[in-house]
Amino acid sequence: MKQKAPFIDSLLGFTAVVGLVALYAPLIAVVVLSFFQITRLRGVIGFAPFSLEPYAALVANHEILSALATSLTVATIASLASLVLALMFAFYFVTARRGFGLLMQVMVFLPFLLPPIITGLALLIAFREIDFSRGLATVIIGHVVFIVPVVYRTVLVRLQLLGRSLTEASLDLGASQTQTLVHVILPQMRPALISGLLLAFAISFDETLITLFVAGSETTLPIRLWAMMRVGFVPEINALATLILLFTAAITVAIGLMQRSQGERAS
Amino acid sequence: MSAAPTRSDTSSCRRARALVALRHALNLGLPILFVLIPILSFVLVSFWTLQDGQIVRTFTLANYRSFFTEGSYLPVYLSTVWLSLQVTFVNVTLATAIALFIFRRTPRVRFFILMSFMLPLFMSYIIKVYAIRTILGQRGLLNEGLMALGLIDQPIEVLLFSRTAIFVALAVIYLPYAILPIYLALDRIPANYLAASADLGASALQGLRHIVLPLGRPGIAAGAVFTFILTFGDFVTPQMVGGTQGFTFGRIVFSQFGLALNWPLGSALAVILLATTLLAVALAGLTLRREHVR
Amino acid sequence: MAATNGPPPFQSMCETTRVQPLLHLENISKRYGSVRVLDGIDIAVADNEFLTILGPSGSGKTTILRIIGGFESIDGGRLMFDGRDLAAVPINRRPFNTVFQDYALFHHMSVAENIGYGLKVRGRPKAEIATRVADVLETVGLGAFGARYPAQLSGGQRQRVALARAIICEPRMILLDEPLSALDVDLRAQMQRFLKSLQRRLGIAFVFITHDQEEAIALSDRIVVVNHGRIEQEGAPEQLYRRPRTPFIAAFLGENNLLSGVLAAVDGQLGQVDTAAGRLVATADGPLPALGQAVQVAVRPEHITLSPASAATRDALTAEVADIRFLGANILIELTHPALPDTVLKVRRLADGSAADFRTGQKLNLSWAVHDAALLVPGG
Amino acid sequence: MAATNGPPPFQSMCETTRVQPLLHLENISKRYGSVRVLDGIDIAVADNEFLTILGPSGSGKTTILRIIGGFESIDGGRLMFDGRDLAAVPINRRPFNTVFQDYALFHHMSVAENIGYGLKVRGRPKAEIATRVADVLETVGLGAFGARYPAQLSGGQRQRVALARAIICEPRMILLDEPLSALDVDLRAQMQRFLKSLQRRLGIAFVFITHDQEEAIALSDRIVVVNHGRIEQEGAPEQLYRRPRTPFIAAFLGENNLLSGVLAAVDGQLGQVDTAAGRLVATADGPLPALGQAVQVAVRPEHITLSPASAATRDALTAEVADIRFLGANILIELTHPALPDTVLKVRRLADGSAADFRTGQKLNLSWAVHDAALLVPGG
Amino acid sequence: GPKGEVRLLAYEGYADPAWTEEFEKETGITVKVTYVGGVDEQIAKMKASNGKDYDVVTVDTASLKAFADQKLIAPIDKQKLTSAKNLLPAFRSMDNATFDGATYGVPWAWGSLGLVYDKKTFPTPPDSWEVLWDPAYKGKVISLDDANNDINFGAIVLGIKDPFNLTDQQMAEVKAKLIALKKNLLTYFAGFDEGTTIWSENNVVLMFSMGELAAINLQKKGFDVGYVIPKEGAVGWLDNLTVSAGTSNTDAAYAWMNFALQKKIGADMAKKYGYGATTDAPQGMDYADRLIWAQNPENYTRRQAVWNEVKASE
Ligand SMILES: Nc1ncnc2c1ncn2[C@@H]1O[C@H](COP(=O)(O)OP(=O)(O)OP(=O)(O)O)[C@@H](O)[C@H]1O
Ligand SMILES: Nc1ncnc2c1ncn2[C@@H]1O[C@H](COP(=O)(O)OP(=O)(O)OP(=O)(O)O)[C@@H](O)[C@H]1O
Ligand SMILES: NCCCCNCCCN
Ligand SMILES: [Mg+2]
Ligand SMILES: [Mg+2]
Repeated sequence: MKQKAPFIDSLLGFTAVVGLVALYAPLIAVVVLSFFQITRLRGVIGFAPFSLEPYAALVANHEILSALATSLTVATIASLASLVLALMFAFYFVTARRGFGLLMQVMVFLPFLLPPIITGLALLIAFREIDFSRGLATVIIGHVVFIVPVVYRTVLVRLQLLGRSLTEASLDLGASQTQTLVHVILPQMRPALISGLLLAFAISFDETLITLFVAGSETTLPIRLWAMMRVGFVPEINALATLILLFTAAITVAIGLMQRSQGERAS
Repeated sequence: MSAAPTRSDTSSCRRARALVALRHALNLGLPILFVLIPILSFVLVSFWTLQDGQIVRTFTLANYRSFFTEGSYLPVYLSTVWLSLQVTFVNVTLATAIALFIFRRTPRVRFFILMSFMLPLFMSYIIKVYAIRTILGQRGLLNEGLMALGLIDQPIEVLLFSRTAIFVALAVIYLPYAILPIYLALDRIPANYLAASADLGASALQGLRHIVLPLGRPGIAAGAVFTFILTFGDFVTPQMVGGTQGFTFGRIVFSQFGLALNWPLGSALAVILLATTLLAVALAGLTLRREHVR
Repeated sequence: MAATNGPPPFQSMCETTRVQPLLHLENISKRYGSVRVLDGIDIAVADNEFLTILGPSGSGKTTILRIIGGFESIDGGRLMFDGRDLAAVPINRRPFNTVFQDYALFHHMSVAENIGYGLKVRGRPKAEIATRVADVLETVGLGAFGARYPAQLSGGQRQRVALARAIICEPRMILLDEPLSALDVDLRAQMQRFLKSLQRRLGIAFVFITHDQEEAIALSDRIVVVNHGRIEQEGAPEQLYRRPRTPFIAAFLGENNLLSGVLAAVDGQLGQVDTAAGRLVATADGPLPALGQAVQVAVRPEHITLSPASAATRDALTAEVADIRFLGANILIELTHPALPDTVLKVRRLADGSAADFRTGQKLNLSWAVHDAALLVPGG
Repeated sequence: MAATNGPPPFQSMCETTRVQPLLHLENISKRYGSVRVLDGIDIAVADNEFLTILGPSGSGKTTILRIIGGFESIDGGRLMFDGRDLAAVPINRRPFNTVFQDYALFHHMSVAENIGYGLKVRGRPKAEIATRVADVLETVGLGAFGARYPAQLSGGQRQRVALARAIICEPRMILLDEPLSALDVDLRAQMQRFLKSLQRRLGIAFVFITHDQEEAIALSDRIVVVNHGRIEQEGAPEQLYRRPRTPFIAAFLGENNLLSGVLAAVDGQLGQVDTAAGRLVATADGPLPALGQAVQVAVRPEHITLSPASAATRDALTAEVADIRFLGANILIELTHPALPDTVLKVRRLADGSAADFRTGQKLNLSWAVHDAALLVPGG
Repeated sequence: GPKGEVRLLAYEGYADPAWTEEFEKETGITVKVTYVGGVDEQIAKMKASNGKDYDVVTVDTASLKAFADQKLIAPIDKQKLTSAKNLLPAFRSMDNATFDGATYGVPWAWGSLGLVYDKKTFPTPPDSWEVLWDPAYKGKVISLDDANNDINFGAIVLGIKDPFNLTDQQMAEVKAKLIALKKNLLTYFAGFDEGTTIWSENNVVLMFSMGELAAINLQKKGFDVGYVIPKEGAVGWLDNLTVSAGTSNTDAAYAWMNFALQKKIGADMAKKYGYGATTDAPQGMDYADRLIWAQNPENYTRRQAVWNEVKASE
C-alpha cells in the first residue's frame, strides 16, 4: 500500500536526484579522468584521447601497489579482529551483569563518538608513554579501536533480536555451549556478521586520520595519497580508485542478491 | 543445594571461576587498555604545560585558560561549531528526504537504491576531496562545462575557496552517514501504520508528519550526531576547499602536535573537542528520552 | 438474535439487502501476477448489519477487506458505497474505518492520541478531540487509560483501543480483519461479547473477517463463506449450519458426519443414497442430481439419536462405541462401523449425565430425522 | 480415555503416582527480585502420563516448565528425575526435550537438519541420523518435507517439526509450552488429536502447558491448575470439571452459573444456601464451612433442566429468557432473574431441535439435581 | 654489505623508486619509505617514538636544532660517511648542521621559496613581493601554508635583517603584514601538487610558492609561468640527511646516505624533481647568493600561535 502523493514524491525524487548527482559527481570525475586525462594547454581545458595508460602505470607502480597491499592486509586483519571482539563484547553485554555490560559498552562506543583525530592522538600519546613502537600492530590496533563500535552495534542488534529461545532449544537438544555457538548462533547471525565485516573493511581501508598518527614506518594507501598531495597525484590514482569502486560495487550487488534470495527463503 | 561437593567438583568449580574471571578481564580489560587509558592519558597531558620546549608535569589549568583568553581559539571553536551545525542541519534535512524517497519505493528495489547512496563511501576520502576541487574550481569542470554550454559567461567564483565550498564538500562527503541511520529507522516502521493512518483519514503528508517522522526520530538523531561529529573533527576538507576560510578547530588542535610541539595545549584543545562531541551525543540522547519502544 | 429473529431459512438475505445496500461489492476480481485470488465476488452489506466473511486461510478474506479499505486495487468489478462508486475515492476519504489484525496502534502515541488521530488529521479543535476521545474511551471501557502507551496495555485492551480509534469518526461501517485471533481463549470470548454489544449500540455496519467458524456463528447476522477466492455460500449462521449446500460448508462449519454413496432413488426433495453401510434417506436443499451420481449424506453429531442395538428402525446404522471423549459441557461418542473402515462416526451429547450409560465396545443403533440428513453433491 | 478409564472421581491421582514418579517437583519456589512467582509447587509426573499444567496468563506455568528444562534456577525445593536430583545436571544433559511455544526452529537449517540436530551434536554417524530422521518424519506425517526450510511450512507443519525434533532422541518425557496457541482453530483441533495419539504411540510422558481449559480437558490424563504461583487443584479432567473445590476452578474450567449466598443449614454433605433468589441446596466436596458463612453455589449450564413456569418443584428458580444464542452444536439460553440483577443465568442445550420451543420473554423454571450443585467457599 | 632494512622518513622526491630499487639490488637492504607533507607532521611522527620508527630522516636546516634538542636525531659519524667527498665545496663544511661540536646532518637537496607569476599578466617579472598585496590581484594570489616559513617570508618582505630571531615588535608587524596578505588571497595551499593544481584549476596569477618545482610542473602542464626571486630576497631551504636517534640499523642508514650522495643520484633528482642537488652545480639556479638560508627560529611554539592567529583572523 502506498498512499498517492504526487507532490511529495516529486519533491523527494528531486532531492534524491540532486543527492545522487552530488554524491556521484566526484566519483564520475575520477572514473572519467582515469580514461581521459585532463590537459590544459596554456590554461585552456581539454581532454586527452581515451587511454588505458594510467592502468598500465598502476600495474608498474610498486609504491602504490605495496601501499595497497598494506592497506588490504591491515583492513583484513583489523576487520576480522573487530568481528571477533565485537562478538565477544556483544555476548558479554547480553549475559554479564547489566552494570558491567554498560561499562564495557560505553568504553567500546567511545572511539566512534569521538572525532578520529582524538582517537589517533590518544593512542599516539599512550603508545609513546608505554614505549610501544609503532608499526603494523599499532595501525591495526588503531583501526580496531575505531571499527569495533560499528561492528559491535550491528552484531548486538542481531543478537538481541535472536533472543534466548534458539540458544535454549539447542542446549535442550543436547548441544554444548560451543556446539550451540557454531551450529546455531553464528549461522543465525550471518547477515549481521557479513555486513559488519564489510563495513569494518571499508572503514579500515579508507581510514586516514587515525592512521596518520599511529602509523610508524608503515604506509597504507590513504597515507600514501595524503603524502602525494605534496608533490603530485599521479594519474594511476584515478585508475586505482576506479578499480576499487567497481570492485565494491560488484560486491554490493552480489550481497544484495544473496541477501534477497536468503530473505525469500528465511522469512 | 546438593550434597557435599566432591573433589572433581571443586576443581571444575575453580576452572569455571577462572573462566569467569578471564571473561571479565577480556571484556573490561581490553577497552580499558585501548580506549580508556589512552583517552585518560591525554586528558592528563592536557593539565601539564610546555616550558622552553619541555613538558612540565605539574597540574595546571593554564591550557584551558588559554583557550578562553588567548587569541584565536575561542572564535575558531565557535565558528567551527556553527559550521558543523549548519552542515548537520542541511545534511539531515536532505538525508531525511532521501531516506523517505527510498522508503516510498517498493521493497525489492529499496536495497539497491540505498546501496547506490552508500557506494560513494567506498571511494577514498582524499581522492574525493581532490575531485570536488577539480569540479568546483574557477576553471573547474563545472564552470568550464557551464560556460561551454553557454549557461554562464563568467566562471562562478564562490564555488571554491569559500565557506560555501566547505559546506558543499562536507555535505557531499558525509551525506551517506546521515542517510543510513535514518533509512534504517524508517525501515523499522510497521507497514500497517501508514495503512492505519490513511484509513483514519490522514493524507500522505499528514502520515509523514505524524507517523513517519516521529518514528524516524531515533535515526534522525543518530544521523545528526554522526554528521556533527565527523564534520566537527574533520580538519582536512575545510583546509583543502575552504581557502582562507578553511581554518577550523581541528586544524588548530592538529597544529599543536607538529613543530609547535605543544602537546599539553593540543591535548587541552582536544579535550574541549571531545567534550563538545560528547555533549552532542548527550543532547541527541535527551531528545529521544520520550521514545516509547514497542 | 439471528437465530430466532433472523429471516427464515431457505431465503437468502441477499434478496433483502439488495434493495438498498450500504456497501456493494459487484463482481470483484483480483489477481496477483498470474494468480487469481478473487473471482467474481459479490457482497452486499446492509446498514447496521454484522456481516462476517468466513473462510480458510488463504481464501482471500484479507484481500477483500483491503479492497474495500482502498489498500488494494481491483482488476474487475465495482465497489459501491451508498450508491457511489468508490473507485476514485482515496483511502483517507473513504467513509469507514478499519481495525487491523495486529491493531497497528501507533506506539509513539498515547492511547488518547491514537484514538484522537482521526479527528486531529481532520483538523478538529483540541477541546473537541479531548471530549470525544474521553467519550469513546468510556464506550470501550478504558476510561482511565488515555495517558498510557500501547506497550503498557494487555492484548484485550489494545484491541479496544484499535476499536475506539476506528469508531471515533462515527463511520457508518467498520472493517475488522480477524481482530480477535491474537487474543487468548478467555479474552476472545469476552471481546466477542463486547464487539457484538458495541455493534448493536452504535447501530453501524460491521464487516468482520475470521476463519473461526464458532466465532462467526456466535457474532454474525449473516456469514459469507469464501473459499479459493469465490463465495461458497452465504446466509444467516443457523441457515448455513443447518442447510449447507456443499460438503465444504458442511465440514467447515461445525462438525459433521459425512457418508459417501450413490444416489439410488428420488422422491420429491428426498433422495435415497446407497452407502457402504446401507441405504440412507437424505433431504436435498435445491435441485437433486441425476440418479447414479456420487453424493454425500451429512448428519450433525448432535442430531444423531443412540439406542440399544436390538431395536431395528428405518435409516438406522449399528456401530460400536470406540471412544467416549469428555469435552466439558459436551461428550463426544466416537463409533466405528465395520463397513466404514476410514470413518469415525461422531455423536454429541450434553454432558448432563444422560450419556452416562454408554460404554466403549457397546453396540448402538444410530438414527436421525430425515430432515436432519443433508444430501450434498461433492464439488457442487 | 481418562473420562471412562481413569481413576474414579474424588481420588487424587497423586496417590497413584507418588509411588514411583518419573519427575517430581518438590516444594519448588521461585522469585524474580522481590516478586514470588512460584510458591511451594509440588507436582509428580508418572511414566507415560499426559499431564497438563493449566492456569491463567501470568500464573507461572512457563516458569515451571523452564525450571524443569533447566533454563531457570530455583530458590527453594528440589527437582527429582527418576530418583536423581537434577540440580547439577546442565540443560544439555537433561534426559528430556522441550517443544517451545514459538517452536524455536532453526530457520537456517532444513526440516531434516532441524530434526537431526540432537543426534548430530551427539556425534551420531550421518547414515544413522538420516534413517532416524526419515522415521520420525513419517511418525509426524511429514515424510516428504525433509528438504524444506521452516519458512516454507504452514503453522501446523512447523509444530510437527518441533515435535519431531523433541522426540528423535527418544526422551522419556517431553515438555510442551502452549504448543498450540499460535495455531488457528481448525489446525488446533487437528494437532490436539495428533498430539494425543502421538503420546499414546510413543508411550512417554508429556508435560503440557496451556491456558485453554477446553484443550486441557480434551487432552490430559491429569490437570494441575496453577493460579498466582500456587497449585489451586489437581486431578483428572472430569473430576476437576465436575468437582471444583474453589470458585476459581468452577469458573475457569468451562462455563458455570455461580450464585452467592449464605450457608443456612447443613445436612451431611448437603448445605442449604440462602441466595437472593431463594434457598438452594448444594453438595459440598470436603468439609462444610460454618453456618452463616458466605458461600457460592455453582451449577453447570448443561445440568440445568428447563420446564414451563407453572410446575413448582423444590430448588426451582423461575427466570425469563433474555436471549437464545445459537452456537452451532449447542444452544445457550440466557435467562434473567428479577432478584439477581447482575447475573445472567446460562442454560446449555444440544442444538438438536429439542430447544426449539423456547422463546425470548418466556418464563421458565430452572432445576437441577442436588449433586450437580456444588457448594464452594470463596477464596477457599 | 650490511643486510636488513632501512626506513626513510622523507619528502616526496627524496626516494625515487629507481634509486631504491638500485640500492636494494646493490646492497641487499630493503628500503621502506614513509612520506610526510611537512615539518609538523615529521616532528610529530619522530616525537611519537623518539625516532624508533625510522633510520634516515631528511630534516631542513631550520628545524635541525629542534630535532637535535629533542634528541630525535644522532650526530653524524663522518668516518662512515664515505660519500661526503662528493659534496660541492660550499656544502662540505656542514656548519649549519653543527651544534656544540656535533654535526647532525649532511646537506642533500636545496631550493628556494620564490615567486611564481603568470607571464601573460606580467610580461616583465614582478621585482617585488609587494605585488602579492596589490588589490588589483585580489583573489588571484595563493600562498604556502607553513607557520615557520610564512613568518620568515613576512619578515623578509618587511626587510627585517634577521628573520629568524624576531622581537615581539617585529613579530607583530609580520603578523599584521601576513593578515593583510590573507585578504588578497584566494587560498593557502600545503604542498607542491596542491599549489600547482589550484593554479591550473583557478584564475591564479601569483603564488608564494614552495619552490622551483611549482613552476616546472606548471610549465609541464602548459602554463606560461615564470619563477623569480624578488628583490627582497627569498627563503632558501636546505634539507639534510640525518640519522634517527632511534635507529636500529646504523650501518644500513649510512649505506643509504652514501648511496644517495652519489653524483648521478643528485643529477637524477635535479632532473626529475627540480631540487638543487648538493653534489653537483645546479643548472639555472643562479640565485643561491640572493637566498636567505633558513635557520632555526627563535621559538616554534610562538610562531605556530602567531600563524594560527593569522589564519583565524577575519
Ligand atoms: N502481495 C501478494 N502477492 C501474491 N499473492 C498474494 C499477496 N497477498 C496475498 N496473496 C495470496 O492471495 C491469497 C489470498 O490471501 P489473503 O491474505 O486474502 O487470504 P486470507 O483469507 O486473509 O488468509 P488468512 O486467513 O491466512 O489471513 C493467498 O493465496 C495469498 O497467498
Ligand atoms: N524474567 C522475569 N523477571 C520478572 N518477572 C518475571 C520474569 N519472567 C516471568 N515473570 C513473571 O512471573 C510470573 C509468571 O510468569 P510465567 O511466564 O511463568 O507465566 P505463564 O503462566 O507462563 O503466563 P502466560 O500464560 O502468559 O505465558 C508473571 O507474573 C511474570 O510477569
Ligand atoms: N569508506 C569508509 C569511510 C571512511 C570515512 N572516512 C572518514 C574520515 C573522517 N574524517
Ligand atoms: Mg487474512
Ligand atoms: Mg507462558
